[in-house]
Amino acid sequence: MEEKKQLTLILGVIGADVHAVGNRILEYAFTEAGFKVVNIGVMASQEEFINAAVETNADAILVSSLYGHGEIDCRGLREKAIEAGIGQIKMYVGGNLVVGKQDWLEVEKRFTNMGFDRAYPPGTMPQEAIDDIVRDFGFKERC
Amino acid sequence: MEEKKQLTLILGVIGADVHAVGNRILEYAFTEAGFKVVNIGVMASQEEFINAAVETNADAILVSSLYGHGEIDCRGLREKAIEAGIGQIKMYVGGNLVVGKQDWLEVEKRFTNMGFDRAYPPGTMPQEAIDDIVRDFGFKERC
Amino acid sequence: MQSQNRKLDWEQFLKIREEALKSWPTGQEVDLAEAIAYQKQIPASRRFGQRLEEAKKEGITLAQPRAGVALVHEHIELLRFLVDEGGADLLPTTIDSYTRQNRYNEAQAGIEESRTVGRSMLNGFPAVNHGLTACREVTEAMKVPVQVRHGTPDARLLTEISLAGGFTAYEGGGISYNIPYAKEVPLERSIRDWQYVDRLVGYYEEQGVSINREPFGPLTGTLVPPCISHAVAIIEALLAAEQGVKSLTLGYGQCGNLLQDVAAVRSLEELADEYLERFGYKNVVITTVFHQWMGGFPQDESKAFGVISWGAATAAMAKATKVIVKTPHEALGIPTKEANAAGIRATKQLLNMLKDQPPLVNNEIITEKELIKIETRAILERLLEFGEGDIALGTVRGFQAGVIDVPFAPSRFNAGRLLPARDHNGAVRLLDFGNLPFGEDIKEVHREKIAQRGKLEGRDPSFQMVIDDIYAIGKGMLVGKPR
Amino acid sequence: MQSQNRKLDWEQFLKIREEALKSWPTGQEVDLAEAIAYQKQIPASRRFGQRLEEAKKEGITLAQPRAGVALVHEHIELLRFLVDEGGADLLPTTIDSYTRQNRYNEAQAGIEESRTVGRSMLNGFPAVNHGLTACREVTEAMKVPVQVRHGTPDARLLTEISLAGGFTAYEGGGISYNIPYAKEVPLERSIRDWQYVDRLVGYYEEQGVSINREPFGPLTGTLVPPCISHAVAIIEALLAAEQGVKSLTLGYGQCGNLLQDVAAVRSLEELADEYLERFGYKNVVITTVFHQWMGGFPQDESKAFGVISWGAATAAMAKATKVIVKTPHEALGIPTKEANAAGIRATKQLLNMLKDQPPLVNNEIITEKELIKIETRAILERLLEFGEGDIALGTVRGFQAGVIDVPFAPSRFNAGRLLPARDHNGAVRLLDFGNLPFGEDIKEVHREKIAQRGKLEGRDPSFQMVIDDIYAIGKGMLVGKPR
Ligand code: B12
Ligand code: B12
Repeated sequence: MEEKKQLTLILGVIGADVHAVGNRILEYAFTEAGFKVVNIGVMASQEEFINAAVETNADAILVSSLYGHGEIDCRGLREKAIEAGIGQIKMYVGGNLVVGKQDWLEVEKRFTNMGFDRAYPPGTMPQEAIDDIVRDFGFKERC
Repeated sequence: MEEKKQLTLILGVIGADVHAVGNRILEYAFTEAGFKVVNIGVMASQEEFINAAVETNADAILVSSLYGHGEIDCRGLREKAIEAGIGQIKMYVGGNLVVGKQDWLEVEKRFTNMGFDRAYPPGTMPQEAIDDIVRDFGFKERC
Repeated sequence: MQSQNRKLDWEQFLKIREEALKSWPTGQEVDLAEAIAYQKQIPASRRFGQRLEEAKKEGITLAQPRAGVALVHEHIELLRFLVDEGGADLLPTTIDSYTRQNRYNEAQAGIEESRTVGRSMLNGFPAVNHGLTACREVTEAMKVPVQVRHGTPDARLLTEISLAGGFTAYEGGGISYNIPYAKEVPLERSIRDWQYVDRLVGYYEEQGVSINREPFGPLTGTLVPPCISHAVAIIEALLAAEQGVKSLTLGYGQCGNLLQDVAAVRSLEELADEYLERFGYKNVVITTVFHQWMGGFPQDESKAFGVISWGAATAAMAKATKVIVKTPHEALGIPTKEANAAGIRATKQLLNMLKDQPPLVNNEIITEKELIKIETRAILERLLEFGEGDIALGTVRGFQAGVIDVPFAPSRFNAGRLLPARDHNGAVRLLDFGNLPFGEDIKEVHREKIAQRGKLEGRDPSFQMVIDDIYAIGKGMLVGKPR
Repeated sequence: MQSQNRKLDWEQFLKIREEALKSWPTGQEVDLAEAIAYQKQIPASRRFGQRLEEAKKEGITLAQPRAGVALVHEHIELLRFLVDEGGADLLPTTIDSYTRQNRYNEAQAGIEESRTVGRSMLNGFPAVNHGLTACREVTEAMKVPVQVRHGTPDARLLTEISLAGGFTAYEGGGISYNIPYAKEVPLERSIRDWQYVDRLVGYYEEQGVSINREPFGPLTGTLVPPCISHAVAIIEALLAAEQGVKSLTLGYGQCGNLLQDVAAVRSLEELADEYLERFGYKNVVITTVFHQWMGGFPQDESKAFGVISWGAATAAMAKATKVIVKTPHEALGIPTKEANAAGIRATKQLLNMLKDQPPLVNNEIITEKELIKIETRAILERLLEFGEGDIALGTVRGFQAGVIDVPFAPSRFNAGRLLPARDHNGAVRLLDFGNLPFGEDIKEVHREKIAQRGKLEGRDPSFQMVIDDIYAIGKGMLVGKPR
């Protein structure tokens, strides 16, 4: 990414969720991949995500939800972004997004309908999202 | 059974089947329950079953098949009994009757259609068959 | 206010109580005298501590699942299923994450949405919102003892409702339900709030009602070295005993190396006896709980059954008093009741096949036990120094200084400087000791073992090794191999 | 003709061969020189013995399923699936029961009926009927080594076709594929027919093509004490070595008690080395195979996963070279390919999690190993006496006299006087010794241990205890409890 603009990503775990391990690995992996990572950590509210994005003029928000309340916690995030004037920001979400083992295509639809650009099923490896982001921002090859 | 006629049962494992453990337990359990047991052992042919029944004037034939070829091996046994003039003899069959895990009701139907009076699914305990036989021969209580 | 390991004054307790019960309307339903009278008529067969003590005497291991859903009748149906179809010996009621954070409004929304959509939108049972009568409905419907399991830094109201609601065991502690479960809660506060919980349990105990208490052993569940979780367990045991708790179950989360795990369970019980004795707490019955692997699971259900079975086998070989059971859905989401029962059945098959076999002993286990004891004592003694003899104070100061430190914990009040990694045999060791008060001899043991692994793998130990270890079991290994 | 452990004369071999190849038309397809040339171009990655030797050096345990269906393409698909979806390290081709009894006409009917109804009506792959080209199609389609597994007293034709068909390993033996698998076949005959098999393998070996040979360890799979299966394994090792076999894998079926099972695997290898050395057989490579529990399984799949995992864990702790994997369908019927792959995945999860852990050692294992060795030697020495120094002759005479005796075997040529039962720890002991040539000291060990169990259960040891033990694992226990 040296020669292109370095992308700024907001990373955090939403709601009352304290699962910290994946968050720590994501921070490490995205940083290693050359992104600027602003990690707001676990138990982050929607407001914290939006504020961090506005303050750092971020390119994308990466939401994690592991504990099952993702559906309740994520609803309205896109609307908040619009209110804050960053309605066009890319939003990605991943983890164990819903309660229980559910059909992934259904779950994915629920989250894209909520305004997420991409949703990732349980156990997604960081590399996959890194490749997608690079592609979504129009870079031809990995940085 | 002391006061009633002691029933004679032919016991054996049909075909090229060598599973001997269940056969040994069945012999023990039916003998303990008061039946006269004629055990022709493993690898018994249809002819051996019929001959033993004719020779001992038996009341019932109990066929085991564990190894999966039961469907092929048991076909025609009722017909052989009819030919031998013991067409009315009760016939029971049990074990792992078919290849693989199949729907039991279907399998049961296949074997009753072949002329068996009762068929038993994998893992049947001897007591269950003992109770059935006692009932089938019109005894009120267990011997 | 400075932390202190001192029995809460009763008047002060009552003052706090008044305030705590006000935090949600259902708090008003609790009448302590009535609650104790109610608990007294619960038959022995439903008393958690009693069942554990019997198991300890018999030398067997009991199986307990985790489970909780949003609505009362569904929850009862779930628990019944786990006994009838799973053969669970002990039952849980797992509390949802909003309740754990005292966000009762959100829990209420979750209950209502669950009613509307017809599936549980909460990851547990919101006991506070449902209130005392519903809790009694749950516990009375069961023929085996039921425990509340959660992860709540401030559990005062939940405890009041749970105990009045007929639960006979209660999980948690001021450290173990804070550091892994919260971000912004100061230790002074959670320790104080849990002293309240323990004081309440102690009060029940004084009135002749024994409630079992269980500090949460596995902490973050991810490569936690035994000495860390043991230190926390023993601190919480001392804090609980001071408030009058008499029935204590100390826990440990499986690391995966058999010898280390067996040594950990054995040393935990011995260390607890040692410290309780030293501080003069008498008649406290210690039992142990072994948690099947608490870190990332394989998504494939057959592989998950393998991990579950290995946990069950280790628990049995260590002769832990109970084992907490995972399910084949672990990596994906809250299990269906069928998946939950399946995990219990696999576990019980192992427990039953191993219960007649003698506990495992050999020299490596003895050596490992000694190592764990030395490490744990080093931490505890330094904390006692820091606290000028008071373990509560020492704990607060010790966490500040990183003298005790939990890997991967979300809490701001945890130093977070440790880096654990597996050695060549798969035992969890330390790659970075942070500020742990270990002597050079102990550090050398860790370094040497991790170096041996590094040599085998042809790489220098680094954070990448830690990451590989975090993923390892989920990817079907124990020691994370370089990619 | 009297049995004799002497290398078959080549002329005589060729005479028998001519006759054997005539017993079914496909026999005519086999040209020995062509077959050896064909085997020579098989790459190392598909040579069974080589893979085993590597595993032994690495100290890891490989996983191998059982599998076979009636039709060629379905069989290939099945085996591929077990590698791709199960992660099998080694493959089998399990032969159907008609072929095992040389009933090729019935096998043919089974093939045809399978084509008609669209599901396998045979419990295995009828290799003889399909013939050489089909076998090559199967082995060439795989990227891992494939072994023929069966249970055939007279396997001469099957062996010719299998080896020419590209299989690089072959299970069975004159005792282990007779006594548990037949009723009326005299031992003299099956030993002679297996000397033919071993001679053929020895000939391939002389021509530079190494074929792995594996006596069938578990025998009847039901409470077989280690000394019995060890004695058979070592006899068959000696018989095979005499004919020129150089790659031998000796087997043992899990009994369920960890210490006994680990001791059994270790003592088996040591005893084999001891006897091969004593009789002057050089350069024979011994590896071991551990069979997951071979007796009655629980019907419930979760419980079956528990049993499978315990077998995998024991194999890994014993460091057996390979483990034969059961499936969650075991109690019900031949598994689907999905169920078969599931069993392998659970197994591999355990093998991988345990492969870095050191082999289990402790005093009880050493004591148990010594006991097994004394017992096995007692049997073997008496057989050598009976045979005037010739183990083949001694075996025939010894079986007649019940000096060696396999529990629950269907064969008329087996005395069938042993009664095995578990002791209080779940290890398999003897309740009735039949004519086993054990000293009083050894007998006392067994009696004392079973008596201890009797006391715990408040009953006298009897056949009912044996029955309870036969059902036990299927009903979720190890030691059968009184009802
Ligand atoms: C360790 C663990 C814990 C620890 C967490 C310690 C800590 N503070 O971190 C403890 C024991 C404290 C814990 C507590 C709870 N847990 Co928990 N926990 C786990 C477990 C076993 C592993 C999680 C983990 O660390 N994995 C390893 C990391 C590396 O993987 P990861 O977290 O999945 O993250 C990776 C990917 O998902 C992806 N990813 C994640 N986010 C995003 C976002 C984007 C944009 C992208 C691209 C990728 C991505 O990349 C990450 C790195 O590879 C999982 C089950 C599992 N996975 O096996 C359950 C699990 C997540 N927990 C669960 C639950 C319910 C809870 C509890 C409510 C307790 C309970 N009811 O049992 C509490 C919740 C507390 C709270 N308020 O949050 C459930 C969630 C259920 C659901 N969604 O339906 C799970 C799935 C277990 C289960 N099947 O029931 N837990
Ligand atoms: C031990 C065993 C063996 C031993 C047998 C030793 C011996 N000579 O006895 C060995 C290792 C030699 C063996 C060989 C084979 N076996 Co086997 N074996 C088993 C196993 C594991 C246990 C059987 C047993 O002893 N059970 C304990 C006794 C007490 O129970 P039981 O036999 O089921 O009998 C009871 C009941 O079924 C009932 N019952 C039986 N008959 C009858 C009849 C009546 C009228 C009634 C009322 C009740 C009744 O009462 C009995 C007493 O309680 C079973 C699987 C299982 N059950 O877990 C497979 C199994 C029976 N074997 C099987 C197969 C296929 C074979 C082989 C072909 C090898 C292979 N392909 O893997 C060969 C066949 C050889 C031959 N020609 O017969 C399959 C059959 C598959 C199917 N039907 O689809 C099974 C089910 C395993 C599987 N899932 O693949 N086997």
